[in-house]
Amino acid sequence: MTRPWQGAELARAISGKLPQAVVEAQDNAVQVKPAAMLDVARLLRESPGLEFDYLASVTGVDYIDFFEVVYHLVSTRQNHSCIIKTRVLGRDEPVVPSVVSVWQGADLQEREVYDLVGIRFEGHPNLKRVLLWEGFPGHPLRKDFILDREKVEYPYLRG
Amino acid sequence: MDVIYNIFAILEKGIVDGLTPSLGAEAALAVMALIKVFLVANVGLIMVMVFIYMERRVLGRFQVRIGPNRVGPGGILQPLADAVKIMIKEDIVPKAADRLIFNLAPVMVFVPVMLVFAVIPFGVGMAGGQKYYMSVADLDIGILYVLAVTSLGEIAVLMAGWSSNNKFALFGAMRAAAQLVSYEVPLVLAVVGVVIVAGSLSLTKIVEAQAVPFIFMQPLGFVIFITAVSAELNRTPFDLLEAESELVTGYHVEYSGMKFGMFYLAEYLSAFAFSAIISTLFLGGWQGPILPSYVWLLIKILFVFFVFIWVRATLPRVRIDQVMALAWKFLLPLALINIGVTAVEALLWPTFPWFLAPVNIVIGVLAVWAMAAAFRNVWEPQWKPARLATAPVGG
Amino acid sequence: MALKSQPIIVNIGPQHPSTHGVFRLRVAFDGEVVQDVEPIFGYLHRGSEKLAEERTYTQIVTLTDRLDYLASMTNNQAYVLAVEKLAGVEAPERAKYVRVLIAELMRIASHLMATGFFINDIGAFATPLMYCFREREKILDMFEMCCGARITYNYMRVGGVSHDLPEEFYPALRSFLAEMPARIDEYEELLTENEILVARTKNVGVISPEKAINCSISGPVLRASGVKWDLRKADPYEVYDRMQFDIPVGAAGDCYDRYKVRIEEMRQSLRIVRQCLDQMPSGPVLARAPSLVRAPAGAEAYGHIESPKGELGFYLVSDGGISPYRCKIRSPSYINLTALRDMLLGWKLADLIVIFGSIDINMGEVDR
Amino acid sequence: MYGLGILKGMAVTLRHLFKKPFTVEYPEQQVPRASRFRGYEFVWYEDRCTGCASCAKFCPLGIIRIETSPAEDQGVGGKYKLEKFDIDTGRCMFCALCVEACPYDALFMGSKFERGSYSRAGLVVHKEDLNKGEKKPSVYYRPHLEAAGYHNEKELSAREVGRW
Repeated sequence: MTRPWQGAELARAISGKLPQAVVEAQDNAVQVKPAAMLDVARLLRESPGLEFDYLASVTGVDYIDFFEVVYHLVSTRQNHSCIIKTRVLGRDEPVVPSVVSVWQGADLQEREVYDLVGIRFEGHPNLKRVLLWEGFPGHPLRKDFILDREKVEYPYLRG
Repeated sequence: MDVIYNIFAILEKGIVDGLTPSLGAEAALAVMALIKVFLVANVGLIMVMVFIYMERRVLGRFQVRIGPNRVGPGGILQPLADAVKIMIKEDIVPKAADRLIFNLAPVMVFVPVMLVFAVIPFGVGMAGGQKYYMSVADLDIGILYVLAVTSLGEIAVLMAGWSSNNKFALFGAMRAAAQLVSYEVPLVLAVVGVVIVAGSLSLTKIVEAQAVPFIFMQPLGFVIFITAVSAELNRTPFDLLEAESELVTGYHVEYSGMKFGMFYLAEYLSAFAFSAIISTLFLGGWQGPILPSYVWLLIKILFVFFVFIWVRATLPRVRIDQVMALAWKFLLPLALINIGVTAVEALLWPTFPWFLAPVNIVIGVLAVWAMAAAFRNVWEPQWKPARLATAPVGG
Repeated sequence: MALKSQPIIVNIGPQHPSTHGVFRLRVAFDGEVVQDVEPIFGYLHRGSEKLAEERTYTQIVTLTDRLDYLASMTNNQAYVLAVEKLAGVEAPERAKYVRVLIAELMRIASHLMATGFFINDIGAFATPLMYCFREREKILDMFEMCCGARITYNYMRVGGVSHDLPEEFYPALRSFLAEMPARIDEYEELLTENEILVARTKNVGVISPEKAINCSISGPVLRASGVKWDLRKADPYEVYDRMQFDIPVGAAGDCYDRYKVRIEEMRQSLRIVRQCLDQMPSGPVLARAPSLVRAPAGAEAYGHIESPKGELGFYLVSDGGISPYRCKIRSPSYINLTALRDMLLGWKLADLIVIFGSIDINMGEVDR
Repeated sequence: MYGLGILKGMAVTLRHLFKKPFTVEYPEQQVPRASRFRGYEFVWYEDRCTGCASCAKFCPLGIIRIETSPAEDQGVGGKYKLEKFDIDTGRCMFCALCVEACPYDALFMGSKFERGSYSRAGLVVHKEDLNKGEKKPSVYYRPHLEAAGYHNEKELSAREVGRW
């Protein structure tokens, strides 16, 4: 059975090395500062006892006041899991550091989050839209997204 | 009974004798040759339909399904329906294609195959105490002619692939250039063994030399020849030119309508031609008990084609470097071994008595076994990727 | 004088016999050697995640059918488990067994398709594919008996399954179980030792275990690299902790191992199905839950299962309403493509098709 | 010996050559369908339908269009008068959530799958078509029919089909 880390427990483990990183410990997740995300990622992957080597999922959620990026991490060696969250305020240009340098598995997932939620990942080697085409107006999984059919230009329909 | 056995010979003699008084001997023979050409061309085209039908039905049964069975009784008119469909389809020439070469290629691929039929002896008959061979021309250098003419087809494939201005077609054409030329070599060398045993290049003489079919006298040659032929015909496992799952259909991807039909036709026509040649060279040609000679050849041709279908139903495709390795590192040495052995035998027993057949089978099995064991390392290499990325995908 | 050469840029797909759907690869070739690859997605993007935000929890089950349309049952299962976690519903015991049984049958069907199409990509003219179809047909017949559909099942519900298994299902399943092992042996006889297949797949498209984990690869592709990671064992859900089965792992991480792992997983799935059939208790198959499922506001849950293609996860966030606030689908096919470029570079065009086929992706799931 | 694997494979295919094909020749033969088969032709009983529109609400695609007007008899057990009951089967995905939603056993999945049309408009099933259509319902989500062993072989009247 995969053991989920409790938020408080994991927050202690992170604060020991990176005292400024943790914002809040929730019951099963830890919320960290976006600026510290990359350091936290390295810590989680490399420090013994944690060894989160497998990035299961990267999700972006639009909570209207802020964007949240959720990382589901698993350690295949220790068979335990944890959830890391990071919040970015402001709707115009949300930026989170990319963790591709730590887990290559984040590559396509971060591109997808960028495409559908519109969170930019600083340091991503190839941050382009994935599922939608370049020039698509807006990011569909944002709560304020309204599809204006008139405005959308379908490049594949042009002659 | 005798009439059925010798029907074609009797007809030939009758026509020539009947025309000679009015036209003269030379002109009568010329008319006879024209009639033969007409007959052989049409037999070839009808056989293509039989082959297409047979391939689809037998392949269907190999795959535990039925195959075409809607048009006509048992689906027997399916090739006709296909032909009608292909003829009424729109003929599309890509804008960027080299029109002259693009249009010439389907003709070019068709002509050499048709030429092969000139020398294939379909049977033999006696009329008026004289022996008549059922072939348009019984050339003294028959087999050499066949090999020379069939290699012209490669140029057509190259033309088709290049002129289409399509990258997949170009891949197919480049593979064709590599593969077809390579397999000419073992093909010719395998024939050399047969020629040594038969002592003649003429196809009729080769058939008549086969008191014991050459599949027993030349087992190694047979294996090499049939492998090389399936590569020449680009049939599975050597269908890299078309490579459905890789190159879509390879060199004729841009052809549609009747031009595609010509490629399709040529493919089955050459399958027919090579089945006939394999039957002639190795399976004793028209020879056989009870049945008329031409029926025997037909049975043998269909059997050879059945083997081709069987292989197609079973084997996956090999990669281009493996195809080339097979030609140069496996078949070529085997062919040389075969020629050497046959040549030594020719010196020791110039009449090639029957006891050489088991000897040759043993030698063949041993040679294939030894070569295969050695070839394993070539075929199944600890192969590393050739080189890593140097340039990004261009704009 | 050195000759200057340019790479040929070829678009493989979106319409191509071997891209398993509408997938496009922009490949730069040097001769036949792949120099660079750029995968292009999105031709089948239907916005499932956005659609899910406007549908009730029950209605979303129909959307999950259309993700990986060759393994709809496991998609249903992953989603339903996530919602059960979110809303705190517990499925009855029998429902859990039924789900596991059905999911394992689905795994066999999906692996049959994967194997058949993989061999087809190598160039065998549809023969193994047809044999695989024949057995898949039997599984689909059984699913039709359960839920009336053959591809898009909509069978599982929050808190169980929509129907109990019908009477006619059991004899069909028993005859399938009796016949299937011999069929798998037959595939192996036809394929496993075939020298051409071995030559085409051995040492081709190797991916190391470290790389595979780092790229978040899951499923048979990960296990073929030698990582013994299967969520059915690592994080048992439903009743997998009561089942006896092995996780087949490969050694080299090449295409051949992926094929072997899939064949072996089919055997293991048959074992699980047999155990399910023996252990299955009687009782209801659907928990007493309101037909309009609601979850507490602010709840979030990540439910994941081992689908035939890999780890299929649903991350759901609730705002207390009748539909999820956010529904993220962690699709294995999509994430398994992360390492595609690394796997393809330096191989030939023919190998590209083989490697791509061995990953066994499904475009419905990649593009969602 | 290297090369035996190929010969083994060829033996397997040769064995299959003599097996009976598993093809079902469709227009003449049909695959036997399970009794729960969710077919194309919806079966609908106007007598049983009250116009509550549960089906329309449960439909994930919103393709069921129901228009009702008040009937004369509006007492207990009364029902609306149905003006329209259209199903756009061209967009239907046969999830059968409408059947599950129907509290009065009025809507059933059909048991056939051959309702092709040359236009999208032709795929919209109207109330009249539904009334005229063959009443051979599927037993999907109707356990009482399944318990009775019904296998869509005969037409059922509005009385026979319901639980009461």
